[in-house]
Amino acid sequence: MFGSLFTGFGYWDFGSWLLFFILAGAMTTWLRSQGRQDYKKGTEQDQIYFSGNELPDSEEITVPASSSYWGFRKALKPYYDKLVAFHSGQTVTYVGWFLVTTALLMVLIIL
Amino acid sequence: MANLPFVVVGLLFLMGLIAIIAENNLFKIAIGVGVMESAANMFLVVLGYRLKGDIPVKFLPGPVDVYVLPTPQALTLTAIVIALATSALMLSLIVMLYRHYGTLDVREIRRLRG
Amino acid sequence: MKLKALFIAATLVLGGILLSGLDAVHPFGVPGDVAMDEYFLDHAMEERSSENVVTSIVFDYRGFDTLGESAVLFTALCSVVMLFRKGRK
Amino acid sequence: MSWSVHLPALMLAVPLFGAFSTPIVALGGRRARMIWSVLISSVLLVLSFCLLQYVATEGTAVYVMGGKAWNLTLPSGMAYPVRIILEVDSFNSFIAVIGCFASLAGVLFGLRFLDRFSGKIWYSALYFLLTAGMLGLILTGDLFNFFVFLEIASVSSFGLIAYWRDRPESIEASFKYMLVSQIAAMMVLLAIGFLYGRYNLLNMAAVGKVIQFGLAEKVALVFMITALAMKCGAFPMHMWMPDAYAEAPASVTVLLVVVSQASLVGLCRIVFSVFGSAIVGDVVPWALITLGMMSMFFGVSMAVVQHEVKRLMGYHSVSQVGYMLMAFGVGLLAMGDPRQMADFGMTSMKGGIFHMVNYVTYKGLLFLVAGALYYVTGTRDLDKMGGLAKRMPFTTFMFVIAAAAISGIPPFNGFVSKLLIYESSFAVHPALSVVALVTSILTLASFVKVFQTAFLGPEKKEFSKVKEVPASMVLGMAVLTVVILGLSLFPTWVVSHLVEPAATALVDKGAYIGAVLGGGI
Amino acid sequence: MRKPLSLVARTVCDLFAWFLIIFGVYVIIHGDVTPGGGFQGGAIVGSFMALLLVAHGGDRVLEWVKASIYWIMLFVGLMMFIGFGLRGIPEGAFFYNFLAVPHDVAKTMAHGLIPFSGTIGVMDIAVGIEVAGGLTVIILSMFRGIVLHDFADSRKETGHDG
Repeated sequence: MFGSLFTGFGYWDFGSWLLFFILAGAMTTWLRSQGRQDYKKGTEQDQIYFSGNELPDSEEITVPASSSYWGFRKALKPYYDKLVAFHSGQTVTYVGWFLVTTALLMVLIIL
Repeated sequence: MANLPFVVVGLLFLMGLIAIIAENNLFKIAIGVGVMESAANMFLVVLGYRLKGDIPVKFLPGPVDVYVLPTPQALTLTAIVIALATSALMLSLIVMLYRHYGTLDVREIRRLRG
Repeated sequence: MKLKALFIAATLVLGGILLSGLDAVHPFGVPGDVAMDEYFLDHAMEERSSENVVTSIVFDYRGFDTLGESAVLFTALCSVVMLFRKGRK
Repeated sequence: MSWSVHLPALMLAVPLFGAFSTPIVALGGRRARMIWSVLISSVLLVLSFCLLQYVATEGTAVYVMGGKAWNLTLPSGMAYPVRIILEVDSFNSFIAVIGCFASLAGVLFGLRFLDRFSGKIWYSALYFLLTAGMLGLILTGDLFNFFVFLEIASVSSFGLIAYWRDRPESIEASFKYMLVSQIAAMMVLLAIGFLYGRYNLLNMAAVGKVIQFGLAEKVALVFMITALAMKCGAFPMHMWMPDAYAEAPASVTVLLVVVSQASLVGLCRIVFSVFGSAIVGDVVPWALITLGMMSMFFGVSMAVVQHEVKRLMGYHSVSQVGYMLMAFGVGLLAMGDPRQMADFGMTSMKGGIFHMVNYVTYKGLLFLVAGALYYVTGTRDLDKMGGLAKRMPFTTFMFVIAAAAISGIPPFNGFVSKLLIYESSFAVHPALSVVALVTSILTLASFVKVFQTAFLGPEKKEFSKVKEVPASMVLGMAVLTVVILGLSLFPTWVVSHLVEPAATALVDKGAYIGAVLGGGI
Repeated sequence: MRKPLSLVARTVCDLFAWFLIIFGVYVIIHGDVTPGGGFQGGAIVGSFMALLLVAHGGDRVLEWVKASIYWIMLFVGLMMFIGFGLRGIPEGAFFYNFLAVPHDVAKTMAHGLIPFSGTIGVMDIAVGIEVAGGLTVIILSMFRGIVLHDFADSRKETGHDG
């Protein structure tokens, strides 16, 4: 039941993953326990550091979904402009790209 | 030109496709789909024809030895009812679209994008 | 607009290949192999006493297709009735 | 034994009967309809398990519709079958079991999910018709019957997508899907006509035995491939998919996912069992691989920037289908050569089939979670959500499992199937694995975004009264979670007992033909 | 569309609509002997309602018609159809024609009737009833939806996002 699953180049089995996970977890816990213990609850160490400014209301500091990965989108702007324009929502493109694919495959397979 | 019925089938199918792409009115698009369905049905019927064949009902044509093939006719019956059902649904959807968007122009029905 | 021209060109290419493919099926009126249909024509009468071979195919030999077809009709009916249902007041 | 030979027919008769009788039962009130729909789908699940067991012990099940006996495939004096034949091998029966699981989950979820809306009688009837269409697509062994079930599945999904008929977008999504899918259906019908005209046969196995690769067959093959690839959402034809998945009610979307996989099963049947070794040249496998790669990459890159939760998941469906198309393409590429087949082809097929199963489970669960989010918040916009983890612990737990599985985080089932696909596609060309890996990373990125914006973060004021979703909805999600955990904990057993026979059955064209005609190619 | 047609048209439609039903029933019950069958006959019967709707306008016909009859026809047909299919399972297989009489036996039966084709004839009638009912229901409900019912008084059911 927990035997190995060979993929041709390597293998996967749940048991060795679990073993590795426990080992890594133990090592992490040990490393963590070596750290300094001078964090105190209830003091000003608990406060969020916001570049010395007043903290805004908690709802305003969340990043909304349309702004996450802003940098990623900004960097790939030309690519995304094209891709969004491709999904224009025109019904004719739904049908048209389907037919274009069919025609292309048809030509390729007959040649 | 012996294969003229097949050519007609191909042309009808093509006409349906081009109507769907080129037309902007929803009802004309529905008609295009209908033309395609007719082309497919006609293809099945044409496949089953045998030269000088008679209808495959045993007592009607009298003594003959060549009948046309019955299977494509049975398939066509099924396909026709399916086409009828889908066109009823498509027309209903068009009615609902007109009620919501106030237009029959397919280019203006594009709220889902991006 | 440019896109539409591309689509129509693709459709024409598709249609051209479709026409040549249709030409390669078999010559009109001369089906190559007719074993299955000859079976229906020969046996529909003996096995099922049905004069009409097409009906015997529709309801017996391929009766399951006909069930599916009734199901499609029922589906369309359900969809149409659901679309035009009276909503909650 | 006596009744279990009729299982393939019962698998289709039960949901059809359930659909026809739902409006009658619904006269008995709301509770009667609920009990009836749960009953039908549970019976279906039990039947599918029996079928799996039957196929595993007795070999490929063949069922002749309307024959004098259920196994009389060849009437006297005929070399080829004349009746409709259902042919169930290890591949079909495995996918059918998963489909029935998803169907049960959707039924349970839908019991309370659609409380506030009318027209639930028609919803239930259409739901079972969609189930029947899905199972028919998976189980049938006849070309025209395949078309009929394709139409049942399509027409009922048009109806169900338009369930919220006062919302313009859902009517629009339904219409667009209908237009594309009608064209595809007519292409499938033309292709069936081509094959019928050439060989005067409609049975898949019989056509597979006599097929040659002439011009008419090429046209038929291309029509079938593109139409069915459109149905499962390959890249340039995928645009209906996010629309339809986003606009359908969540309990329906689970089933739409399975239906797209059912058309993929049909595609595999056509490509491997009907055409199979008759395909000359590398165009078809490379076309499948290219479609798969494009779907993976463009699908996921559109998904990263979405902010409507169901639309995001709809784009993910496109990218996940790409994995399977690529895996089957690699398998087809290796098929001519036994050494290549043993080297990486078989691994790829196994990966493809396993991924198909995994995809149904975790993507179904994700759509149900999205439905639960909508149920409690009344919106699908991620921008407006936040801090729901404390309020909905069960949903959060199941979302984390599903998201980890879809992004291929190690112990979960998604990782195993993706590993099989990476390692086998690497043997063809490293670029394939690179694209697959990048896709996997972007998938993880977008689900981290969903998790962070919907579940984490400070609680919003308008959601302070939010409670966990009702028990039946949690139960519906739990069904799929249990399947995911089972597939994750015992991947080795699943692969060696279920996936490997399925892959062998799929690539072995001779056995498929022999089950109907007796004797090999 | 709600306006009825002229008196002449209405009278002619009244007269011929009933012949449509007779003709449709003829086509249905002779389905296994002559060209035609359940679907064709059912469609002819279904066109009866379409003709009346065109001739008389919506209001009068919808007052007169009892839609439940057509619903009952639909479900009777469907249940008969799938019931005869399921009945075949004990005899051999799903959809087995367990009533059929082989032709050579049928010839010796001297009752002078047309040879009985088993479930073919019965299913023909079942499908005829189903299609007649179903098409009428589709026509009526589309007509109601398009012409009469304007949804203004019902609460919007938009699903997500209000």
